[in-house]
Amino acid sequence: MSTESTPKEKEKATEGTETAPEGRTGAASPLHSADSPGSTNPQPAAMDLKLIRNLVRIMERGEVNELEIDDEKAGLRIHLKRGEGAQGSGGGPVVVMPGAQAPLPHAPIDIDSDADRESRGGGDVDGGLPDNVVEIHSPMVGTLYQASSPEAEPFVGVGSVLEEDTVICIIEAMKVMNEIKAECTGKIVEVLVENGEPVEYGQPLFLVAPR
Amino acid sequence: MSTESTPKEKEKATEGTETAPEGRTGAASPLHSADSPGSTNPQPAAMDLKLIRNLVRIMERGEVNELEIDDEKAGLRIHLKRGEGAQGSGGGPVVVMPGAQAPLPHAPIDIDSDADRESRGGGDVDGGLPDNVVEIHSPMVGTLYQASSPEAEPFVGVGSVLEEDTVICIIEAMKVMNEIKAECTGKIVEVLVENGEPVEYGQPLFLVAPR
Amino acid sequence: MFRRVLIANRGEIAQRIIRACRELGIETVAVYSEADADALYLRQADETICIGGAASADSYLNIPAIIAAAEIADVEAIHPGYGFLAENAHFAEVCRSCKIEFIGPDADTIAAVGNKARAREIAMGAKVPVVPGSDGAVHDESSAAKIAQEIGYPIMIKASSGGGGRGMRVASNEPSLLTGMRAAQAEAKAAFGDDAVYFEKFVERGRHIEVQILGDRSGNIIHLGERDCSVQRRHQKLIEEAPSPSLTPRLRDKIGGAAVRMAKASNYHNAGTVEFLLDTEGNFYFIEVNARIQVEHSVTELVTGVDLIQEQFRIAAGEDLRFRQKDIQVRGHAIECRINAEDPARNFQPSPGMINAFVPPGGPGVRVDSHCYSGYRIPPNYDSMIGKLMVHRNTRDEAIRTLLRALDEFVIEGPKTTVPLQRDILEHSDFRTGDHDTGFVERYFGSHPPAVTSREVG
Amino acid sequence: MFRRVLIANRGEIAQRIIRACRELGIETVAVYSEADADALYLRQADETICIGGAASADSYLNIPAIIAAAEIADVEAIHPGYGFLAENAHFAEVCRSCKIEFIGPDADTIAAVGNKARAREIAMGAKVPVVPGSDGAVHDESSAAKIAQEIGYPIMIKASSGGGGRGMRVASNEPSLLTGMRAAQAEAKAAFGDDAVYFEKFVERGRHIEVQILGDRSGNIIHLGERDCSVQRRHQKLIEEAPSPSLTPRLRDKIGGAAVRMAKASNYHNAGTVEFLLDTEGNFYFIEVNARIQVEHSVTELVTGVDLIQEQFRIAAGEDLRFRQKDIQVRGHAIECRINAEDPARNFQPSPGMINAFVPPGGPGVRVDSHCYSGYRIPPNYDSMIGKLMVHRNTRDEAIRTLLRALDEFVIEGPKTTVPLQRDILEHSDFRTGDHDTGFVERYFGSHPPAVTSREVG
Repeated sequence: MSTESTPKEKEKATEGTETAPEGRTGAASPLHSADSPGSTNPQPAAMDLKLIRNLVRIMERGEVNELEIDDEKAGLRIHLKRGEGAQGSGGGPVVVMPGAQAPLPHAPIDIDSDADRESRGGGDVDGGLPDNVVEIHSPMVGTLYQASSPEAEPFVGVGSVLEEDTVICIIEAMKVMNEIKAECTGKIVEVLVENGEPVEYGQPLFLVAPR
Repeated sequence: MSTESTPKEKEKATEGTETAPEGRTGAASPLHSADSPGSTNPQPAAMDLKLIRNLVRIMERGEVNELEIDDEKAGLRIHLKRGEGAQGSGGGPVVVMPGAQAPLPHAPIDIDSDADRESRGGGDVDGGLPDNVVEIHSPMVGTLYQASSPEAEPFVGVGSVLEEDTVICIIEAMKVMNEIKAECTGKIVEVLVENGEPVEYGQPLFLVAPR
Repeated sequence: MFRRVLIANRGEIAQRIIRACRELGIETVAVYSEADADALYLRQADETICIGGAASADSYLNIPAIIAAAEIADVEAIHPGYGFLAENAHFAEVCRSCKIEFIGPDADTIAAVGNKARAREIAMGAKVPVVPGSDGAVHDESSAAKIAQEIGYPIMIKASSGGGGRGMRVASNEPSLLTGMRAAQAEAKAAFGDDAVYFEKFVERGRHIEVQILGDRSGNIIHLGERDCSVQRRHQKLIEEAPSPSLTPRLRDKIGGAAVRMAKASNYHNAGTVEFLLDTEGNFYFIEVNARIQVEHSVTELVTGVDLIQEQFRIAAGEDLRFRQKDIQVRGHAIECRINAEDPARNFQPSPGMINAFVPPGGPGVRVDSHCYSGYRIPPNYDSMIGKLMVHRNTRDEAIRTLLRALDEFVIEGPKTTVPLQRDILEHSDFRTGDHDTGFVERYFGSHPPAVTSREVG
Repeated sequence: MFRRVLIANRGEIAQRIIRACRELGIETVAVYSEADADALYLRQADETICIGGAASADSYLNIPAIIAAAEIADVEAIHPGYGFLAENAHFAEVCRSCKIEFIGPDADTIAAVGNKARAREIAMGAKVPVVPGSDGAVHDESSAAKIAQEIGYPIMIKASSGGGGRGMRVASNEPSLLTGMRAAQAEAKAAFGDDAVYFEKFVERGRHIEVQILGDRSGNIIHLGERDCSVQRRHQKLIEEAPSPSLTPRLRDKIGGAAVRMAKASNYHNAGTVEFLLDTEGNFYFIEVNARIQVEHSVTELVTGVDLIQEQFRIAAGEDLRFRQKDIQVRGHAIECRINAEDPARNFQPSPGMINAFVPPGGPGVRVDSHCYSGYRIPPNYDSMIGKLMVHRNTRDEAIRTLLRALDEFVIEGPKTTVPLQRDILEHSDFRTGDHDTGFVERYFGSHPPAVTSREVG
């Protein structure tokens, strides 16, 4: 549940994070994407399926169509392709994962939570934050909405100037719509989430250049 | 199976390594000393029993009557007393071991083999070798004899000058008497073993000041 | 069967539930607090969702966060494990109102058996013996002696508004009854502003016997034999075993039947436990129902071969029980030691932090359920249990021998643990002969006196 | 019972034997080579003695060193484990001449069953079926066809002085018999300087079935059911299970009876295994006797509840068997995966060295026998097995599910292991249906062609 890039990603498509394409609205929540389709023999272990799911999610969000990872240290090669044309979520990624290997227990377990933690700690991670940019994290689990209604304009976007009490989004949890305030001042430089996206506790939502 | 001293040993008796007292000849081999007698509740774990056995053996060999160890790092206190008077092996050591704790798997497992290894490697261990002194190690498992017969003089002793082919002891294995040669030159500064003592492969037998 | 479930718990039991799901082919969503982000068992989940900060109130007790996670993850059911929200009737209600199956009995059942007075009524209605006592408060000294006579000495005098041992006295004859009653009344008045007291039979040298039950939604209920949990310290179980060394086959059937009656009278379905106190004459008295899976469920799994967590899912999914009472056979003997990161030498104070080395025992007859490993940091926020060491052998004596050698093998470097204490307990002659009761640990190993009663044993 | 024994082995089986001794109350003396000085299981021994350098010849195969250690440690018996000196009749003889009990059958029995021709004779004498073959070498082509006709096609042509697959041909009819015979003779002449060949029935799609037996010194012999070890790569077993999915109860009794006859005819006592090849029509043929405990003994322990290592000690100490044939009940299904530090992707080359992280799976139905732990360095000097992962469940299907989730949990960081291969095998439809034979692994997972025969399977 993060947008941090994984090691040596070669993103062969341009990024676009503004709005979700219409064709994807009906797709299953990325949090419960099914087993990675098209995986070849030998089967990657379960923990690798999770990595794949996360990668596919990152690709979906970033509209990335192809991704290759060659992590020699982990003995891991991954090659993913997303559906050509306009099918949205329909394309089957191709996974090649020879010699997949269990990661260290001391090493980060969860690609998501780890990335979160590292970025929160301000560590100099791969794809880490630029200087003078802070993250706004989700204070709760739920479904994020960028606007007060489907027809309304988003509360904020790239370039929006934030005051402490600026409403930046709504997170729905148990049918309750919770207005989330900025609690910091500055200007939004990147929106890390999409409208209607499930978010977990502590997940980065916006990048802000503080005033 | 080593004479390396354990941390913070306070040996309250004088050492004497020349010959075994008569009263001890009939005693059980130190290698198979029975469970430590007189241990108080809470019972030390099995691995600690082994440590105790080894300590008792070191004490027996050195005619040490009392030994205290307070290893704060290992959370280990040991206090051993050997029988007063002339009973030889009859005295029951007293063991007090509160909060005994399993050692690290990465740490040395066996007090014997570890000491051997360290001293073989020439490392600067507690009670390690003085400069310019080398050890002669046992080339086999067996029972060591310092003389060719019970009536004969020992082959060598402290001060003996060694040539490569000087016979330093006999090791009996499977009823075969194997003459062990010095395979180095120099002068014996300490005899680490006793007559009739079982020795294992690699165990230090003599300390030699090389010529 | 469910396609996808959420596990609203952490540690050993979260891992246990994930294991059951993987074997059943159910997808798992594991929620976790920030303190558990590194936990290895999260890797075995199909999805993980961080639901809040380290404090339990912010995460594992945070109903809105858990329900929100269940909704965004689109699960069909929630398994609450034990502790946290497992016996929270409100949570069970919320789950069902959100059309999420709660893996456990109905909220009404949880609420009913969770109320001591109500549970006692149900038990009496089902002809399940309860600890004999006065019918409400005893006010005047004249009737006190008569009531006590009927109940039979020794008598426990308890403050009606009491708790925590205050306003409690044990009387073994009429003079001490009257003295004790006055003292208890004065103490109760001072402590609770209410001098009402009631009488209860004091069960001496009682054993804690609990019966595992399973019930489906069609009303079929069976029991899976008993567990003996008499090795306790301050009502915390330390060692559990099955079968109990103090039950005869006849008594076993009788107590099992009582547990089934209690469950039926409570409209119970899913897995549960009916707890009893057994006296030295073979009388048993109902204590309470635990409307959840328990830590020690695994010893029953070992002797019956039934995977209780898997059965919980089957029952919650609407399947009928796959076993009848006659299919349940108890084979061999199982014993469990709870391995807690506590320092027995320092009044069992928790000992969290880095585990530098963790080498669990293995080999024949040994089962280890633990979420720990070399390099795991025990968070200070939750309970101190870091694993369960279990053995299953043909006889009790063999089980004890295997358990002793397994405890000796267990390497846990870093925190202090209950391993040395468990070893001492297993070697104690009273435990060896099975002649121990709930006061055993405090009598021989506690720095504190044994509790006055075992009624509140949890 | 013995007071003190020496364990003349290392690794997993040394640990296994120490465990049995601790449970029996026998003191243990563990000998070790310099390469194993750090091994954790040595801590569980009462005494340890270094017997030599890393090379097996200098230590675990060094009979004088082991006997000298036994003498200075004053042990009453030596357990040889498997491999190394376990089936060395000379070693057994030396032990006995030194008045040290050898835990295993008599030296004469070891020598007799260790000789293929002699073992075949004993089998035939005991009416135990052997693979049909020619009575010695076949010299002229005229009689060849007749002999082949009697044995029945397909026929395996083997060099009398052969080995390693050279001089071997399979013939399915008379023309290919004559061609194959000429080729085999030429190849044998070139390879061994002897062109003599003999015929044997070629068992197609054979399964490796072995029967565990136990015999005491009073001549009582029972079997503990079979193990199916058909999942092999180059005659190395990878997965073993009990019971075999391909035996009917009737066939089970028949093959068990044959194993007992074979053991009786060999004057066998202690634990042993009689190996058979089973063809697709339910015919079975004696292959050989393993006069020792085997790696896969534990799956039999799981389904029978009998601790085979403990029984070995009891038998060697002169006790009579505690079980009769009718006491042995096979319950549920057990499967074992051998976890080897080998790289299946690189022709199974050994992968020794530091294990950075080792987190064995646990939970219900799982047994792990391994001497490894986080921080253990696998020495390059010995075989590559670093542990055995076993499961025991009520049914074969449940056992496979548990084994899969356990393999997924197993963290071994550092060396390459057979874990991913085992996973693939367990998910293969032929394994799932139990429809696999000894050629299965090489057919689907091997980079090399399946071996021509399974006769030499060890």
